Amino acid sequence: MLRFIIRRLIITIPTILVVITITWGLIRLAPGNFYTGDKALPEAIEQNIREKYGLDRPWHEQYLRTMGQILRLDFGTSLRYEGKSVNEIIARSLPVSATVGILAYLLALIVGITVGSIAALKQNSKWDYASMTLAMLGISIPNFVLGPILVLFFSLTLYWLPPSRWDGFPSKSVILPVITLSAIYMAYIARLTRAGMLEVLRSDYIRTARSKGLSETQVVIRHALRGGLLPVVSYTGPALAFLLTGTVVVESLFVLPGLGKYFIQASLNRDEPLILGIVAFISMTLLTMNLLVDIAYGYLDPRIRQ
Amino acid sequence: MSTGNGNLLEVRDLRTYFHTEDGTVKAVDGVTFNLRRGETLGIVGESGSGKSVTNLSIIRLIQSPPGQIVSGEVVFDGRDILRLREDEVRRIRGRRIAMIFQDPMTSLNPFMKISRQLMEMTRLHLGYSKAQAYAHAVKMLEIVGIPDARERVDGYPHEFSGGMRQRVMIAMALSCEPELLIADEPATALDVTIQAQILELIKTLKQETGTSVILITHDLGVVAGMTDHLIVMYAGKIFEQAPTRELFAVPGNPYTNGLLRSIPDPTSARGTLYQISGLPPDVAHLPPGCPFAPRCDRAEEICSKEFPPLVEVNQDHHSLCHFALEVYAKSVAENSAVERRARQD
Amino acid sequence: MAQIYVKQAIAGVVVVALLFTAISCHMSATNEEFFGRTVPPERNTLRYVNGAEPESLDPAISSGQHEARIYMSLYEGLVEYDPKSLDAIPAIAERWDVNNDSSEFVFHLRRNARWSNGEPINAHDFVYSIRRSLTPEVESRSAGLAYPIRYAEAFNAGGVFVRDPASNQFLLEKDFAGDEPAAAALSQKSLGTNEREYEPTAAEPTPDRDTPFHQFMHSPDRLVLPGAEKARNKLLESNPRLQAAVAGKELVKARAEDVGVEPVDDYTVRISLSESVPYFTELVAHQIFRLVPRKVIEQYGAKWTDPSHIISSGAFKLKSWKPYSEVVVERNPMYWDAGSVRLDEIYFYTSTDHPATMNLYKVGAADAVLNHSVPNAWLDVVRPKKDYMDAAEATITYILINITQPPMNDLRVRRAFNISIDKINYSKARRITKPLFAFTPEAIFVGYPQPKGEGFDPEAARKLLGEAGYPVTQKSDGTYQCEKFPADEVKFAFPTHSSNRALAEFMQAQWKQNLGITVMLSNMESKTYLAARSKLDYKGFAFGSWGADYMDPTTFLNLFKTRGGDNGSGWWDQKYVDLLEEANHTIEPQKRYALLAKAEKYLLDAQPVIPIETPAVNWVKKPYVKGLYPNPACLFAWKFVYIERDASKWDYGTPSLTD
Amino acid sequence: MNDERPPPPDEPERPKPAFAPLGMPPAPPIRPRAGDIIHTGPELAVGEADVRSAERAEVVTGTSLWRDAWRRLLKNKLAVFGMIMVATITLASITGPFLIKQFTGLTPHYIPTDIAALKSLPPFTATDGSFSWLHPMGTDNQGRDLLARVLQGGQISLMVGIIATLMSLIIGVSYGAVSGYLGGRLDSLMMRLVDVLYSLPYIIIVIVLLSMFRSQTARGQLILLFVALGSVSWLTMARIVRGQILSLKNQEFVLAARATGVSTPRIIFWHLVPNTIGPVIVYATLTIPTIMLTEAFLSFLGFGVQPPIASWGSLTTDGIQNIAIFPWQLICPGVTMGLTLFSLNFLGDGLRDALDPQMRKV
Repeated sequence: MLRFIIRRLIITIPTILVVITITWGLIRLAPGNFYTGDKALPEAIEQNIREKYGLDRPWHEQYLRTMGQILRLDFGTSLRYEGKSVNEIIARSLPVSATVGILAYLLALIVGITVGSIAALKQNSKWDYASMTLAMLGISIPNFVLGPILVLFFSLTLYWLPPSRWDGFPSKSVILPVITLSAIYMAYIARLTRAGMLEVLRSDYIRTARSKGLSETQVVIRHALRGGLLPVVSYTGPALAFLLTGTVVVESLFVLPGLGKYFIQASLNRDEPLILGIVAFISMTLLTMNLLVDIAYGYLDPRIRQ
Repeated sequence: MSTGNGNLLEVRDLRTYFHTEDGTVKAVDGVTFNLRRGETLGIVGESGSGKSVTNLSIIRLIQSPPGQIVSGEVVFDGRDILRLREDEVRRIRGRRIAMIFQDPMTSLNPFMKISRQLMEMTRLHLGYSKAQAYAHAVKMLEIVGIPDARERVDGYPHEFSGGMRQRVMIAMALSCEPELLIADEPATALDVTIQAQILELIKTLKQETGTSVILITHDLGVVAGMTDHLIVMYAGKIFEQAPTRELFAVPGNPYTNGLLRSIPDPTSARGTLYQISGLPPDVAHLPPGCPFAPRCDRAEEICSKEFPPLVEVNQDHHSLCHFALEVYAKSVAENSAVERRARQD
Repeated sequence: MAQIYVKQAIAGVVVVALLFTAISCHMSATNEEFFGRTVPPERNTLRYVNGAEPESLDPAISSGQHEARIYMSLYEGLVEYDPKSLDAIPAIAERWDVNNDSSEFVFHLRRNARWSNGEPINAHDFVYSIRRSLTPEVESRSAGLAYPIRYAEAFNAGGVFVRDPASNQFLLEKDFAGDEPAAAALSQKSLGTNEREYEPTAAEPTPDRDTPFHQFMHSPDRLVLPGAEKARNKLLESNPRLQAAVAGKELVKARAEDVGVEPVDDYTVRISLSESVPYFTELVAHQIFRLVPRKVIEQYGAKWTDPSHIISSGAFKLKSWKPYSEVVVERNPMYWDAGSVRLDEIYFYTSTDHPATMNLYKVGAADAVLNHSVPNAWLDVVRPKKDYMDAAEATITYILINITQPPMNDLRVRRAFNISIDKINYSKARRITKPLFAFTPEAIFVGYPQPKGEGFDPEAARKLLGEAGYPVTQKSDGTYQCEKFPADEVKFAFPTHSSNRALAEFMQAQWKQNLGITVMLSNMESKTYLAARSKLDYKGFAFGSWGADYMDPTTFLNLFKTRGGDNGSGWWDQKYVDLLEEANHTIEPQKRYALLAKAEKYLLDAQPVIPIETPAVNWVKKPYVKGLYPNPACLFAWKFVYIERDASKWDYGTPSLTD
Repeated sequence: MNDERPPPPDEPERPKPAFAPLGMPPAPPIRPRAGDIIHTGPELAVGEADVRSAERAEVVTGTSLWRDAWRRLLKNKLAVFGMIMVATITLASITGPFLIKQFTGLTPHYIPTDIAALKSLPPFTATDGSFSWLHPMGTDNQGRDLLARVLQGGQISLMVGIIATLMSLIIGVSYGAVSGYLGGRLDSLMMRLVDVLYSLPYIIIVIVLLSMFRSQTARGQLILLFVALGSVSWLTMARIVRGQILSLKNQEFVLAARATGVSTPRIIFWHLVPNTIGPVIVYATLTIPTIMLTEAFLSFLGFGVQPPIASWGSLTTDGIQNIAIFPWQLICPGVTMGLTLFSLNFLGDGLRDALDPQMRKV
């Protein structure tokens, strides 16, 4: 296990560097610059800016300097947001994304596992069909269609919930984003749980458990759930990393000051340190999550624990 | 609670059907047999003949839907299991009727330590404390011949070999000293040498505990030395039923005949092996006549038109065939010829 | 089995469809007086949707309107914008004197003005603030607006003076100027001539108090050379006379102390300009002239705007700033006019998404929203409501033409493309804009004799194209075609935005219909677009839009005063520049306007642009919000704003700008 | 008894972290069944054995595998429902704009010349507010017929989905087949590369790419999209194909081909690849909706197709802008897109069950 973790970590670092290099290259190749505003700058001012940020240096010098900084986990200062360090911006916007993301995933886990398990236990019942149709709808309807429909209904028509903005957690403003973000995960988890549980429920060892005289509840909780939820666990890594970082749609729909929002803005603004910082952060989160999930998976499944 | 006639289990006209999209599969269709206390009953048949379903029906482990026990009685120690409440059946499962399954690789929960799986039985049925159950688990592993039981009891199933796992299964099944042990092809998935060890173990334990056993197999060779009675199943029906010795000696059914002839005989000079021609039938769409008719050497016109009767060819010996008596007579004749020859030698 | 599943699926679809129909019916059935809920907030707070995320809270840095609004709450300047007309009204300067050709201004400060930490505000604070805005390291985006101040450009751009070490004299601009030296402004003429500079007033009989710095200001312009060696050498190489003069001389960097801002005494600030700028008081209300606290800036550097450090000079002080969410300001009790401030807090919400903004407004979670929040398509629904605000805007929308490349280097072709657009019909479709035939917005500059370009005349357009060598023929089905026209050489570039796209598509359809020419549209990401446009890296047409920086036609006409920057067309004409210069040296306002109009007409005749429309201010505010007026630039002095709880005093309709 | 050494622990097929092409949450893993671990339950003990035995005769005859899959597919009512819906929507998207033009003269880009009609009309409503059949889905902000636009958007969305899927198919199949067949060092190198690529946050890179290199023409943007979407969604395909090839490459027909001197590329692409077609079709069918969804997501962020080209994603995004007062602008394209994806997913599920019983239903 330890060797496995170390091997994974060894792969992780070059991967992040590759991502950053690709991103850095894209920024350099792209036309336009971060200081290009609505009104053109006098040449002298532009020259000042270029000198200040070292944009007049040869490209390899710039690259090495940037990489050196990133390796020291110092992502520098945003070009667009005067005086704000990238670390500061991430530290400030991450909690919003993380709150929405984690709440959404928890909700998805609770609802998804419950619904999926019930569907599996009552396979081919009306319950099963109804919940699986809903799950398929959840997968097929993009969240940026679902979100506005919820807004239309619950805020613009009924005036119950705010249609956008972030008032912190807990507040009413959390409800719609979380549901919107959670829907598709709910659907996936319900389907995964159902499939996993069905497979396990059909397996020989469940038959063994039944033949021991265990009640159906004991069979499910003691014997079936662990194996049945393994697919959900392996799904958690990529899903959670995506949730933490890529709540872009929801942040944009509900005007939340999250990381995804900053990222899109930074890309449009050509805010190089911010783009690179967020990219590096997201890559690390993604890879860490996957590693954690693999470790958890190993913990849950003794067969691959060595 | 004995019924007085010495029968631990009486199965009467058991019918278990599966409703699939292809139609109704009559997996078990009118099975009747008795099992005396202390006796070993063998059930033989090709895969899909309904032998496993029969036994799962006995302890009501048929998943419904799609399966359904349509009719019949399973009188266990005087009570009809099919008419008990679910929780009453659960008190019988594991405690009084235990099962061993075909594939030891998959029948143990891969996520649970062996100890927990063993302890579950005694804690549930006998109300053992954790310590008691643990000690009992170790003891059971020792009984079934697991070396270093004390250490290995805390292992996971994947750390055991196939044969060892089957031993664990047996230990688990016998934990509560059940009155009936149903062994569903306990050795099929194992290497030949290990097969023999497992069967030997079951035999020994049976003798020690006096448990009744139902041994399911598709391999006639396996059951020869172990069982008192044999049932041959085909397409969900009992084709022949007889004391083991008699069935081997004088089969009263062409199907049994075929099965017996397909046992490889190392002493035989001929190298070729006998095979029953054709394939097992599609149980969902059975023809009106004898289900074996298309593959039967002895089939005549009537066989594909009328369902054959169950004929009692001898005491305790029944055969499902239009020509049961003729086949039986022929077997008797052949058998006596063989015996004569043996005597002459 | 699966049958049930299918039924379930169909049932689901039907239910969803019915639900939507129900909502649609509900929506179209509502017909309220106002757009959405009108429940005043419990406290005296204003929740204002302010647009984009402020780039910085440092008024010297950012140039956006949304930032200006926040600065107006936090930082006070010498003067403030009038909430209705945007004219300059007294702020920390209680009055001011202007010399006779508007090239020197003396501001007299009130003595009770204080910072939010209680320290008094004096003239040195202003001098510091203005010098700081011009410091190159600050990178002010709008430093250009202060360039009329003497040596501001030299200092900001890092220019150098040339000093003769022998005589200790500086080389002068006039000795090296072109053939036609422009008339010097009064502020440059040496003192003591007979010309009277100021009209004495009762309050200030002698505004023109003399100081050594004043003497320096009133000396002729020094020669300024680029600070960067490369650029300087290039310039010198092109001008041998200059090169000879500079050789062996000492180069002296322009300093902050050289900029024409002077603390005459603790409560008097004098600003000397290098030319006549009649609208300078309006310009001084701009954010880069507003007061910033020297103490915290020097202590904390770039972090001085953190809520824990900042000291402000305005009616409000910073409470919190949650990026991409909100800036909250609260009442500043130290403000000199704190008694008349009626709001306790203002929430400036960040939102660039207009529909989201409107949704927020509809449910009552915002009290007022920024300009252009009402999407065009919603106007039919929102405009009849009584909380809709509507007024002409000091902005123009136009199409730039790259006149450096054929076929657009031909004036006839440019004219043809201009007059083949039915601007009146376009404005009708846009519902609230006014068609534009000039390069200054309609109905903004009172008394300005705005010239008019040519109107819609497709017949003449076709004739013009024919004269240019691209005959337009009519096909049998009545449509036109212009086979010879090199349509590949012409595209219409515009930055991504739905309203720009609508404009581009309309123009495309007009040219196709009236000239038979299909102009391909090229939709560009806005940064790429701006970069391409300023480098003339586009073919044919490019979208343009300009908002007034101050209330004078020159804010528009100056776009073509230089070749680079926001010119974007490649058109530059010395005669046009001379006309503008002449106008700026004209003191009499009507005469000046006439000269500007002449310049504008000259520009329109050259046709480097196709004017399209004057947009309208359009936004909504709840009827209980008082003191917000639909002024042409949507800048509000927040101290005049309050929440009215008495429904009978609410605004039912747009409050008048002239009352 | 001591001869019973524990066998090597079972290597259950580790579910790989699912690959999320772009923007969309990653689809759950599709993993091949580990043959010896899970058995069908008691209720199938009989049925399955019988079905197998019944099939055995047919399988021998080869092509009947397809006939058989088709038969199984037709039995799956939901898959049939999906198939009919997909066919209907595809047909409508292709012929619809043409038919509408024939009957009403409206095109997806037709902006009315009448100023009064330059507004968003609700479904079945004429300019004066009365009932009308002219615009069954209403009109958009500029008075363009929404039905025509939705159908034309369907063309684009389906095209993006199909072309990008084809791209991922070509790359993925070639890569997987070559890697699987050649094996050895090259294989582990190629698969290590796939592993590294898997862990890249694609969505991020694609956003950076598309935000900075927005094409100036709509067609250029479309091509950029194909490339971006296709080139990031081939990884799973490569893995699936490699797995298939690994299990096939030692079979007799390959040995026979090798023995007769058939060249390696020919063995890979003529003998092996055709045999992987089942799982490939299944995965491709499920990739189409994922890519369509991703395109819609990119359109939502403003990085998708550019006007005048419209896709369901861009129409929906336009609709979101007006949800408060013109809800039909979101609901019509949104529901059409949802229905299509819904049907495609069902069809994909059905195909998987029919063609590749080895892959479990997720």
